[in-house]
Amino acid sequence: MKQYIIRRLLQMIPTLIGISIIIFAISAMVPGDYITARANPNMSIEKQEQLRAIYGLDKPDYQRYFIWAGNMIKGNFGDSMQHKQPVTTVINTYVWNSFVIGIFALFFSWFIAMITGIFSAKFQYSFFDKVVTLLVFICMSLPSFFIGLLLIKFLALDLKLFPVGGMSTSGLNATGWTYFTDVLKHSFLPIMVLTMLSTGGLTRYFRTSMLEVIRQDYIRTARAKGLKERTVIFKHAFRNAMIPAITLLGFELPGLFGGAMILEQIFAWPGIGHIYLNSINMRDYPFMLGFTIFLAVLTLLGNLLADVLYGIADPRIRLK
Amino acid sequence: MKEVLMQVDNLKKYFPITGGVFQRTVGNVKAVDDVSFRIHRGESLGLVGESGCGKSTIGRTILRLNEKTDGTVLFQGKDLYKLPKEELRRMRPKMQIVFQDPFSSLNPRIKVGQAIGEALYDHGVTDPKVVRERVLETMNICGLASYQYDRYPHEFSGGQRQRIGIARALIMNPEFIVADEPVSALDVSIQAQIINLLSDLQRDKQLTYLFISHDLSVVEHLCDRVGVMYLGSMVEMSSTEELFRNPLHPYTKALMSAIPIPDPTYKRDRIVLQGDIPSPANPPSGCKFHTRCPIASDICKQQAPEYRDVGNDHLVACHFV
Amino acid sequence: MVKDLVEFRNLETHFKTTAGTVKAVDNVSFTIREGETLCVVGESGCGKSVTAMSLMQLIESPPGKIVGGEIFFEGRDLLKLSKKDMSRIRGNEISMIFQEPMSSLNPVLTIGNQISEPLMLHMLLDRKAAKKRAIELITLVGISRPEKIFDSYPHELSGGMRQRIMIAIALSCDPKLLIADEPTTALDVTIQAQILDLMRDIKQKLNTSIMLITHDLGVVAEMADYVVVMYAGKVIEEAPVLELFQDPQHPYTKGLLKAKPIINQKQERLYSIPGQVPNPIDLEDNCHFHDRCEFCMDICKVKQPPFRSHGKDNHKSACWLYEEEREVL
Amino acid sequence: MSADVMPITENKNTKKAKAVDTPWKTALRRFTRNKLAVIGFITIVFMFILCFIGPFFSPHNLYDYSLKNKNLAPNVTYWLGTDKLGRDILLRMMLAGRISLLVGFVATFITVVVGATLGALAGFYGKFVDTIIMRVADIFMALPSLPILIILGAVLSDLKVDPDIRIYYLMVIIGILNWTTLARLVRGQILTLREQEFMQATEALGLKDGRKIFKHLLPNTIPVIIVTATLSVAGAILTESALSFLGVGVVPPTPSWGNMISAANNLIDFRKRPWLWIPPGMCILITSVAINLIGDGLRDALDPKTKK
Repeated sequence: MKQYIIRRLLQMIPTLIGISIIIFAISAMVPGDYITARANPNMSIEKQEQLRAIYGLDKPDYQRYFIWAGNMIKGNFGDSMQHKQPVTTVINTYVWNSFVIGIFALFFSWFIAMITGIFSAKFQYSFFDKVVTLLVFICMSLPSFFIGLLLIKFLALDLKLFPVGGMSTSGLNATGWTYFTDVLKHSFLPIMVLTMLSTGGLTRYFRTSMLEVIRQDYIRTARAKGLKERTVIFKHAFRNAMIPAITLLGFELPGLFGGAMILEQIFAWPGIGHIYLNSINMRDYPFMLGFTIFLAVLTLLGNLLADVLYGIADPRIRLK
Repeated sequence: MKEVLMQVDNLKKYFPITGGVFQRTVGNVKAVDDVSFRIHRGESLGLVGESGCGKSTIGRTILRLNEKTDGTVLFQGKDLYKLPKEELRRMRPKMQIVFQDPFSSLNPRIKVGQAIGEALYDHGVTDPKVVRERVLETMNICGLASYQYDRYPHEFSGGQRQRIGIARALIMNPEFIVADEPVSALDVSIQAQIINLLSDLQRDKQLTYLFISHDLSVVEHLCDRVGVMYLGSMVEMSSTEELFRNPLHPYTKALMSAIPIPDPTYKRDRIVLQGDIPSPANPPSGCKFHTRCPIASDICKQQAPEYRDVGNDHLVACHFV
Repeated sequence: MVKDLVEFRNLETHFKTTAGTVKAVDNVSFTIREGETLCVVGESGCGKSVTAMSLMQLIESPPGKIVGGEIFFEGRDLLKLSKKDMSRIRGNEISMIFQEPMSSLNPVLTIGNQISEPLMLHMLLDRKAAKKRAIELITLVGISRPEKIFDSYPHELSGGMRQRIMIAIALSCDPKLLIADEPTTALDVTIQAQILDLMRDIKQKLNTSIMLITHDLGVVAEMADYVVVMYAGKVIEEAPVLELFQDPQHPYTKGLLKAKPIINQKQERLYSIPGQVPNPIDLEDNCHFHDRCEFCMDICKVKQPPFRSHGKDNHKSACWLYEEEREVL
Repeated sequence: MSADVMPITENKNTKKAKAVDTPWKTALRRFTRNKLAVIGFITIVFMFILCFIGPFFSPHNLYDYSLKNKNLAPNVTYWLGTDKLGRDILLRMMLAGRISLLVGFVATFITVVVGATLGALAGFYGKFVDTIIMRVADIFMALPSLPILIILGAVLSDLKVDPDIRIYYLMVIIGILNWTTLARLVRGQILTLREQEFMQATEALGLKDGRKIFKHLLPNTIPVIIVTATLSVAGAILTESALSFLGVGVVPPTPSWGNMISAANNLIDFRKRPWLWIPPGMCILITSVAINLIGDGLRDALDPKTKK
C-alpha cells in the first residue's frame, strides 16, 4: 500500500505541472489586469506603469510563469492584491466557513442517500422506488442558483423562517451559544440546498450498487442459511455495496474545501467560494491562480484518497 | 509419413506479473512452458488438461492471436512470427478457430449471415451474390436453415450459435482448425450433434484439428492422438488407442480414473489426487506434479523429468516410467 | 419401513416474462426418503434447480412464483408455513450448496464469520462455542490448518476448498436434508472426484439425505440411490439407479444415455437427439419431447402422456409407448 | 456432396418467420415500455416546439419597447407579464430557450466528437498513444471545471467579444472541458470488447482494420456514447445557465434562461416580480429532468444485460 501511494504521488507531479501551465496560460490571455480593472480615471498612465512594475506585471508571460511556479513550490503563493495578504492566509481565513456547510451537507446527503438507496433497491419496482427515482432525477437536474433563489424567496422572504443571507445577523456581536444558534439559522438554507444537490446522484449510485449486489450468489447463500432478511440486507449486501461507494468520499474532498461558489454568492455566505468568485471579477491574479491550483491539488489528492479507501475497504485488494 | 501441417518447437508463453513502485516485472505466470508437438494433415490432435494447464493459450499462440514469448511455430513450413502483418493476414483463411463460449463469440449487432460471410470480402470475393450463395451453402452444411441468414445471435440457442461459429470458420475453406473447447458449454444431447458435425466435416473436407478440451471422453471419441498437459507442460502424448489402453504418467492415470462413468455397476479403485492445482504464478520445483503425485519421491522435487519417447511414438515426462 | 422425508405433490412454479409465462416447474411430484441420495437429472432449462429453490422457497418474486401444489417436509406443508417458521428451517433442517463456489461466499467477510452465522442463529451458540464448532466442521470437510482458514477471506482459497467450506456451512446445524445444486459442475475433474468422495463420506457419517441436482449421468451413476429425470418442466421418468441405467423406458432417457461418449467404449458415431429444447413459453398440452422423439406417434402431438408405473412398482415414466389405449381421441 | 447432416427439425416456435427484430428494434420496444423515459421524451419535444416554433405565434415582437406597459404582472395580453423595458417575458423566454438548448446540444456534440475519437484512439491503438491521451485526460480531470469556465467567461468579456459570436465560443469551451468522462468510457468499452471472443474471431478471420473498427468495434460502442451524450446535454445546459446567471455566459441583449434569472439580483424584482425569473428557472429544471429521464431510459434499453 505504501509503495502504491508513493507511485501515485510521483505520478501527480507531471499532472500538476500540466495544470499549472494551462491555468497560467488562460489567465495570461486576459487583456486587462488588476490595475486596469481598478484604475480610477485620475490615476495617470505612469502611476499605472509603476504599480505594474511593483507587482511584476510588466515582465513577459513565460518569465512570470517561472517566477510564480518557483514561489509556489516554496509554498509562497504570492499576495492577494485585493486583500493585501498572502493568498494562503486568505484561503485559511475563509475556507473554514465553506467547510462547515460542506461537512454538514456531506453528512446529511450521504445518510439520506444510503437509506433511500437501500430501500428503493430492496423494494425494486415498488411505488416507493418509483417516487424515489423521480425525486432523484429532479435533484440531479436542479440548477443550484435557481433552487437557492426559490428557497430564499419562499422560506426566507415570504414565510420569514430563515434569514435571507450572510453568516450572522449584522450588529449582533453576541458570543458563545447565541452566536452559534444565529450562525446555525443562517446556515440552514445553504446546507439544505447543498444536500439536495448531492443527494440525487448519491442515491442513484447507492441504488445501482445495491441492485448489483442483491443479484449476487452469496446473497442467495445468506438467505439459504435462514438468516433474517434484515441481516441479509444490512450485513451481507450493504457491506459489499459500500465498497465502491467509499471511493466517492474521496471525490467529495474538493467540494468540501473548494466551497460552492454560486450558492455562497446567492446566500452571501462568506466562504472561500464567494471570495474566489470576487477575485475573478476583480482579476486578482495571485489569488485566482493560487486557489485554482489549490482546487486542482485537492482533486488529485481526492482521487488518491478514493483509491486508498477502496484498497482499505476491499479485503481482496488490502492484502496485496 | 503425411505432410506436417503445424510444427511447434519449445513454445513458451509467459504473462508478466508487475509489482513495486515502478511496476517492474517481478515474476512470470508460465502459462505455456516449453511445449513441442507436430500435427499432420488430416489428423486431429487432442489437447487435454485441467484449468490453468495452458491448453487454450497454446491454441491462440500457434495461430498468433496472442504473441509468443519464445519458441517457433511453423505452419506449412512458414514461421508465422516472421511473416509481415499483411502476409500473415492473407494466410489467415487457411487456419481458423472455433471458440468455447457461444454467447461471446458472435457480434450481437450484426446478422448471422453477415457474420459468416463478411470475411470473404476481405479475401478477394467481391460479388455480394457469390458471398450470399456460399454463406447459404455453408449454413446448410452446418445444419442451419436458410431463413436464419437475417436473424441476430440473440435469437439462437447455444448449440445453434456453435454451428454459426463453425460455419464462419468453414466458409474460408481452411486446412487447419483449432477447436477451443467447442462443446464444453453445451448440454449432452446438443454436444453429440456438434461432435458429429465436426467429425463429418473432417471426413468431407479433409480438415486437420487441434481439439482442446477438459473432457477426456469427448477427446477419445474425436481425436487420433492426444496430449495431456499439466500446469503449462506436456506430461504425456501418444495415439488415442495407446494412451487409453496403457496410460503411463501418474497424472493421466488419475485424470482417467476421476471421470465418473455412467454405469452404476462399474467398480474400480479410483485414484483421488489430494490437494489443489497449484497456481501457475509459482509452480512447484522439479516435476510440477510432485506435490500431488501418489508416487512422488525426492528426485521429483529436485529435477524436472525428461520428456522422452518410450517407444511406439508414446512420449512421457516422468522419472518412474 | 423407511419414512418419506420430503414429498413434492403437483408442484407448479411459474415465471412471468415480457414474452409470456414460463411454466418452469409444471405439475412435478416425487418423494425423497430418509437417508437416501436422490438425483434430479436433466439438461439446462428443464426446471431441476427451480424445483430445489421452490423447496427452499428462495424463488425471487417477481418474476417467479409458486402457483400450485404442496411440498411436505416431515409431514408439514412448507408452503403453508409463515415466513418466520420457514426461515427457521432454512439452513437448519434443510440446507443447500450451489454451483459456483467462486461467487457463493461473501468476499468481504472471513470464512469463520460465515460459518458461525447459522451456528449462532439456529443453534444459539455464543461466539466462542461457534468458533470451536466451526473449526471442527472445517476439519470434517477435509481442510488442513483450520485455524488459519477460519480467519482468511474467500479469495485466498481455491474453488475446491471454497466448495468444501460451503459444505461445512450447510452441515453446521446437522440438517436432515442437504440439497446440492450441480455442486461439481464448475470444478475440474480431479477436484470433482474429491468433493463427490467427501459427500459420500458425510452421508455415511451423518446419515443426511441428499438431493443432488446434476446434468452429468456419470455423477448420477456414482452417487444416486434413486433418480428423477426432468425435461421442459416435467418429470418424465423416475426409478432406482440400477433400474434406470439397465432398463430406461422414456426415449429421452435412452437418448441421454447413448449420447454421452464413454471412456474405453469408442463408438463409430455418437447417437444424438436431434433438434433442441422447445421454447418454454406457452407449451401445448402434449408430450413436450414429441418433436425430437424417434418413436413419436400422433397421440404424442395432441395429448399429454400420464405419468405412471408400467409393470415395475417404483419405476414410473410418462410415455405413450407403454400405454395400451393409444388411438387418438 | 454435403455431409449427411441431419436436417435440423424446426419445432413450431422457431419456425414462424416472425419479423426480424434487430437489436435497435428491441431497444426501441424496451424504451417505449419505460413510462418515465417516454414522459421525458414528450417534454423535450414540447420544449423544442415551444422554443423554436412558439415565437412565430406570439402576438408581440421582440423590439416593441413600449415603456407604458413595463413591469406588468401576467395578464391576458402578456401571459407571463413584461420586464422593465416592457418586453414580453414569454416571448423572451422562448427565444432564450433556443439559445440554451442550442448551446447544450452543440457543446455536447463537441464533447462527443472529441471524447469519442480520443477514447477510441486510446482504446484501439493502446500502449504509447493510450498513455499520452490518458495523461492529458488526467490533467483535464483535475482542472476544476466551473472556475475555469468562469475565468474563460471573464476573458471573453474583457476581449469585448460580440454577444452573438460569444455563444459559439461558449459552446466550444463547455464542449472541450468535459471530454474526459466520455473518453474514459469509450476507451474502457473498447478494451473490454477487444477481450471478447468475437473480436479475436475478426483477428483470426483476417479482417482488415477498417472493417474491424467500423463494423464491429464502433457499433458496440455507440450505446455507451448515446447514453453519456444524452446525460451530458443536461449538464451542458445547467453549466451554460450557471455561467449566464453569473454574467459570464450568454450576455444580454442575447436572451438565455440563465441571464433572465439574473434579473433576480435586483431585490425589488426578486421579491415583487417573481414572473421575471421563476418561469425561465422552471424551464431549465424541466428540460434537464426530461433529458436525464431519457438518458436513463436509453441506458436500460441499450444495455443487453438488463432483462426487464
